[in-house]
Amino acid sequence: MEFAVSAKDAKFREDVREWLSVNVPRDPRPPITLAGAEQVEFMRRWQRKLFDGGWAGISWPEEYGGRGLSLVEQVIWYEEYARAGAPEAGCLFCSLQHAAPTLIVKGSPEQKAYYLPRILTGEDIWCQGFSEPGAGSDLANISTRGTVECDYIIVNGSKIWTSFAQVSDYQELVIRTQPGSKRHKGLTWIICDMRLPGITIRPIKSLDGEYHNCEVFYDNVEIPVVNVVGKIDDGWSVAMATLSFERGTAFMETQMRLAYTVEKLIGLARLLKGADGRPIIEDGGIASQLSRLRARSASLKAMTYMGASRARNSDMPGPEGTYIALRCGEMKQEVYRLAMEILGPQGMERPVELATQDLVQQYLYSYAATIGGGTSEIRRNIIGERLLGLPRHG
Amino acid sequence: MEFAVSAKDAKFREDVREWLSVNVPRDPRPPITLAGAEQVEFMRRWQRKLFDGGWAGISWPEEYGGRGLSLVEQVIWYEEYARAGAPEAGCLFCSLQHAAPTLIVKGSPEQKAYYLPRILTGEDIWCQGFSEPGAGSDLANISTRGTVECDYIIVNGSKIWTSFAQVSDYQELVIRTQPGSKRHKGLTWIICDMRLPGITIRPIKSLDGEYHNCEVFYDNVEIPVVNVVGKIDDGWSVAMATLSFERGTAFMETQMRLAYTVEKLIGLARLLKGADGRPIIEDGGIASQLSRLRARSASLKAMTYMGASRARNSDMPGPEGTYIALRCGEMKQEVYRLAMEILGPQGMERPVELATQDLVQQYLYSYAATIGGGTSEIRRNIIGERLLGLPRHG
Amino acid sequence: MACRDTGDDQMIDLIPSSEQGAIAEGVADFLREHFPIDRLRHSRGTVDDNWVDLAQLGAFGVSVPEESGGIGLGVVEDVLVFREFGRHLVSPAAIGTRVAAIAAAANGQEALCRDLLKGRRRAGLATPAGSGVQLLEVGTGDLCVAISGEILQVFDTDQLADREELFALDETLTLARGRLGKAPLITVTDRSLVLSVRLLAAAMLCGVLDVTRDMAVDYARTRQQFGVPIGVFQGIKHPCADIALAAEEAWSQVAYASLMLEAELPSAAFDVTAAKFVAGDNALVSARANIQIHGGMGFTDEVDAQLLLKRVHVLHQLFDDPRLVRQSLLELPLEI
Amino acid sequence: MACRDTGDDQMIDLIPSSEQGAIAEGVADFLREHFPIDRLRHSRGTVDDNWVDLAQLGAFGVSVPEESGGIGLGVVEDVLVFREFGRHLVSPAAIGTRVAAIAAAANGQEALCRDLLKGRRRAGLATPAGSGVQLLEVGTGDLCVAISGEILQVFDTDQLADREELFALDETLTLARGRLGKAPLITVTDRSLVLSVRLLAAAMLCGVLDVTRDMAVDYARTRQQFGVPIGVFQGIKHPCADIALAAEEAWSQVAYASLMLEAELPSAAFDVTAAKFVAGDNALVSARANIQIHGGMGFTDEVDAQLLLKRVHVLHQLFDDPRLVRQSLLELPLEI
Repeated sequence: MEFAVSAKDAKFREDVREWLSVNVPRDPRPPITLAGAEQVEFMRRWQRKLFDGGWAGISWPEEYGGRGLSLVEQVIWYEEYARAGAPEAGCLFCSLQHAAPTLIVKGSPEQKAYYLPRILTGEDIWCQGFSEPGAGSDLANISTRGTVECDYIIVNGSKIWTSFAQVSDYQELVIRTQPGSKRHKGLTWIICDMRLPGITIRPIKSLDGEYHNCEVFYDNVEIPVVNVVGKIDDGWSVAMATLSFERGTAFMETQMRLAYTVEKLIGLARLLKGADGRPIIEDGGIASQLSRLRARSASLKAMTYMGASRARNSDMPGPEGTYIALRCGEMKQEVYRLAMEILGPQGMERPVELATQDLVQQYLYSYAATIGGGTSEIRRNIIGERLLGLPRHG
Repeated sequence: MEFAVSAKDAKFREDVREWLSVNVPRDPRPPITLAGAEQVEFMRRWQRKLFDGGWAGISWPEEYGGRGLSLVEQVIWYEEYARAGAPEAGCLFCSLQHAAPTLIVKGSPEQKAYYLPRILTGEDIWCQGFSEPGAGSDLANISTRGTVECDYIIVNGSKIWTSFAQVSDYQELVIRTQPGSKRHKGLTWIICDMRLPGITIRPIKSLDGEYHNCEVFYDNVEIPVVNVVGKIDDGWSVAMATLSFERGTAFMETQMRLAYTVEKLIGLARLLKGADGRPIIEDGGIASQLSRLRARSASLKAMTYMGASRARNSDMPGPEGTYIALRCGEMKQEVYRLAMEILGPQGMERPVELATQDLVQQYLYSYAATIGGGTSEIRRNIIGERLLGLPRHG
Repeated sequence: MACRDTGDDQMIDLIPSSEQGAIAEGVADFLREHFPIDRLRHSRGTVDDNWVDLAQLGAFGVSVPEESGGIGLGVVEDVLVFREFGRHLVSPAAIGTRVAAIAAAANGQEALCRDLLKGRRRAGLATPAGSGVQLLEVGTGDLCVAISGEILQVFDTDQLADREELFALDETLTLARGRLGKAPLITVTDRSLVLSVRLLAAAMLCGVLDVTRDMAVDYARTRQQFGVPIGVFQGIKHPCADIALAAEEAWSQVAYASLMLEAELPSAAFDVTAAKFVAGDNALVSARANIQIHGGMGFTDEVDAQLLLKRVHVLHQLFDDPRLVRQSLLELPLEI
Repeated sequence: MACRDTGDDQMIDLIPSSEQGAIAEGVADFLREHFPIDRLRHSRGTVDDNWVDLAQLGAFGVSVPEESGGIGLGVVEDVLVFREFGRHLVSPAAIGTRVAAIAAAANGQEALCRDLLKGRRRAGLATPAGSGVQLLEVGTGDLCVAISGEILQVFDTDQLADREELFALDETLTLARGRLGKAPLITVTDRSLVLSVRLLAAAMLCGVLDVTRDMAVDYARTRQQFGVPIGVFQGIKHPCADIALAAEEAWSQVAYASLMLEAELPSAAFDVTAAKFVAGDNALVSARANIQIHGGMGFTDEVDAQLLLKRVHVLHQLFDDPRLVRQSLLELPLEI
């Protein structure tokens, strides 16, 4: 256990704060609509600005154009990022937080050379292609199949809950390439160009009015074999690399934003008055929940440090990342539920039909936090079975 | 839906209140110790006083010496009973709330004539004999066996979690009389005299320092066949009658006591000051929990009325009683957890080593409320499977 | 009558009599046919087409005196009907219309009363928010009901000022901000009437809870995962049980409170407040659990779980911030 | 040292170094042999037999300067040792003894310091309660530590008045009421020292949490019902997962706060307070869940689940009412 104080620390925070204060877009990030063009344009512009400012890929190794920041610096970055009200990753989340880390670990030199720079500049948008109807978030039940024919893999089947498919250039697609294989064997992880013939995309409207998810259908889609990441039939280990990464520091932005939202809610509760004319913060029921969430934000950050400290001593982040994913999802809901209590009657209103900066919209979106990327129930199963060694359901 | 106001109503409450104010023992009910003699003596004396005052068996039909009070009158009785701080049923609970109702519905005329009066006057103490090691609260797994030989049933096996066995005269014993029978078939419900040779009782110390439960071992215990209630091999239906009853109005005393405890806690929170010098009630976190529990006490009472209203239109209370059992158990814990929060540092102290009137002791005892008589998990399974028709675990 | 003085016998019966059951069932039949919940899937603050037919059925006049065109029963029967409204997500304007009709009758405005009962006019609701009010389901030409303490007021459209249209959390309802004028059409001081408004919101919440339970259980029974229905798993089964318990508890308290209110017992204020609190809290927790039980589907607008959630928020906030309702629970007198 | 200024590199590492691990492991080995939890099964406020041996191991002097007979490390290493104490339900007098030794050394009372470090004297704890204090583990001849704001005071037995023996919720500890005198043996004003006392209570809570998790998981894996281990059921599996998460979260925050405290950062007060709150809350919720997981056995005193619950209550209340700790969390400055 060690805390190495750096003289650069305060200076770094100052630099970040200054750059963000000048560059963060004044307009909020547009919602993700049926077509999604506004958000894409907005996020591409912002990512380009980050890139030009030297703030793209802060956690990536420098050899791939990243900044290679230390964990402490990353925390500072996300703290300042949240404080500045900078845009959430949105349609760039998958490319930056899933696809790039996977390619860095498992991609071929050619794949890295082609895709990584395009991700870094925001040119390409990626989506995930793991979940299937009926399989839930359990990769072992994947049935979308790929047949190798010469230099192509012919894909047939469908995926569901694919976020941002309607605006994506590429997809991290996991398919079953060994016919009749069971569970985790015989899967292949492949880069799928979303403009290929045979792909149909059906965006699904979410309860918050945005179109976060899509169904994607594959009808004899021909993907070149060179697009396979890792080896054919070895997709499970590639996917695991992504998921492990996802469960680690990928939650950092969400965490810092939550911590900052709690501070904002404290401010809001001091400012707003209830129908009884008293500031909401004087309602001890509200105040005690704010206290609790303030402490829980701190400990969530500490859990991230703990996970990263463990990772430093091993090649891949352990499954303890599931702790962070579970807590993060449930806390997000707690925070926005409390926001609704503070807002009271104002929570019945939305200023415009869709606005990502609106607390009510964020409240509604928070319902995804315990469902998407593995429900809380699945996460508790993983902790119980893989970490604690409890028996699986027969 | 109907509320028939009675002119007798207020008068009845007045009578009850007056009688209780004169007759309720000033001393608290003694704890149940290893030998248990103090509580037995105390409760026998109190039950005798109730009997002499005409307040024994208030819900029993008059033909068995009861008062046959209406549901509203029972509620008034238990409200006043709780307010007066009258003793909880303790070692008389089983005889009054389980054994007597079962005998009234399923007993032979001889059994009724012999046992009911002795229960009413507090002369006899009864305990239950349903649970077994390994079988939990699932009657279907009972393996204690009874072999019919002439006029006797020879019993071998053991029971666990038997409350007050160390002081009981009789036991409601359920045994498997059809060798090799499965689940609910081939069980027999029999009255077991606890002084019979071959019975060994091991009291178990509970976490609150009392000896609430015992293990009971049967080594060739010879019980006369005339003690069978209902028919041989038909014990399941007899036991169900008891359990249904248990889940209905039998929780009324607990409920009213909880409602009264909430009012007491409100008073305590107004009176006590924290280390910051402010009355505890000014802590809005505490106040909001008290509000919540005040409303929940009311709705628990309403649920009892609902259950009783349904029962009026059918022969036996429905399994909806499980709702009341579940809510009652969990609410009891919430109430005493809140008591501990209000007490703060004072909750670390106990005035004497064991005192049933002590909030700390009651807090510790409340851990039994979600375990004994079926855990909350089992109760949720029953609701899910029997009431909602969800599939059983395969 | 649901409340009578028998002189020598006393009872509380929370099961509807056959007459009461028939009234509720009549409304339920009509709603099943004309108000299926999925009519709201892509609706945006539009008035239900069949409002007039529902009115003509007598559904808003259950407790309006017969001489004013109502059925002349009490709040107990109203509660049964409004639970059915809740089950079909009928507009909360049903509450405003019912109470405005009663107020109009009490005030001698018989023509207005009949217009409301016949569905020719509708009354929306005003809830205090910030320095003004939120106007829920107050469309052009609609009346608007506001309550404050024991006073209930009915405003006509031209008595509202500074109106500004809003987007509603529940987008199937219309919402605006505005200010109430100084000269309401009707002012009534009637503690019981004010309490009945809260109780009917609670009754509608009970209806939503019933649908929530049925939807959750149905999904748990049919949706397969890992080769079995998900209802096998306690992680799904137990939340279903909790929702069922929440529904039983809320309805028991609402039914009980309706009897206390009808009998005008001193504890009625507490019982009605507790009913609103318990029904709102239980409905909210259950609506959330239902979304979680539905997994990914629950997050879409393709199943009705989200409609239930949003409606619960609105009914829970109706007239009073639940935060302040909770506080008042500690102060109200309670006989035990 | 756990905290250094590297000038150009910065990091936070929450995993013990091999040196730190060795210190904790040395204590743990001793405790496993001499302080099995079941020694407390039927104990009634008796001092541990092996207190002197534990002291001679150096366990109370980890952060006492070497020149005063300690090991000369910091609160980071203390936290690791006190987590081990928690795992074995070592008396909270360990906290008093450690802090009294530090205060004695700072005050130049070297003889007293050595007596404490060698186990010849012990220091119990005073928590404000009503108009006086609760004396926890303050036996005959023991010292007593009290804190107020940034002031820490050590009292000798004869400086305590109005002593009255009590029965403790945790009957394995001694408890009395009393009043503190006006003339303490030692008075130190030291914000960090006061914070360290709270942090060590939190570290002990983490130790109890670890045992709670292991006990729950072990029972879930081995206890059979309906023909399978109960850990198959999500009604058991999920609470086990929650306990494991609670333990991970609490320890992460305690470890992090220890680094902030050692570095004397401005946010240390918040981080330590949050650590105490999170560890106490998580330990309490988990101790309760563990009893429920154990079913009927959990309610008996034949398994150790009840010992964990009672000890958690005591550590959670130590020095501060958690209710007020929670309130203070809203006021403390926090850099984000």
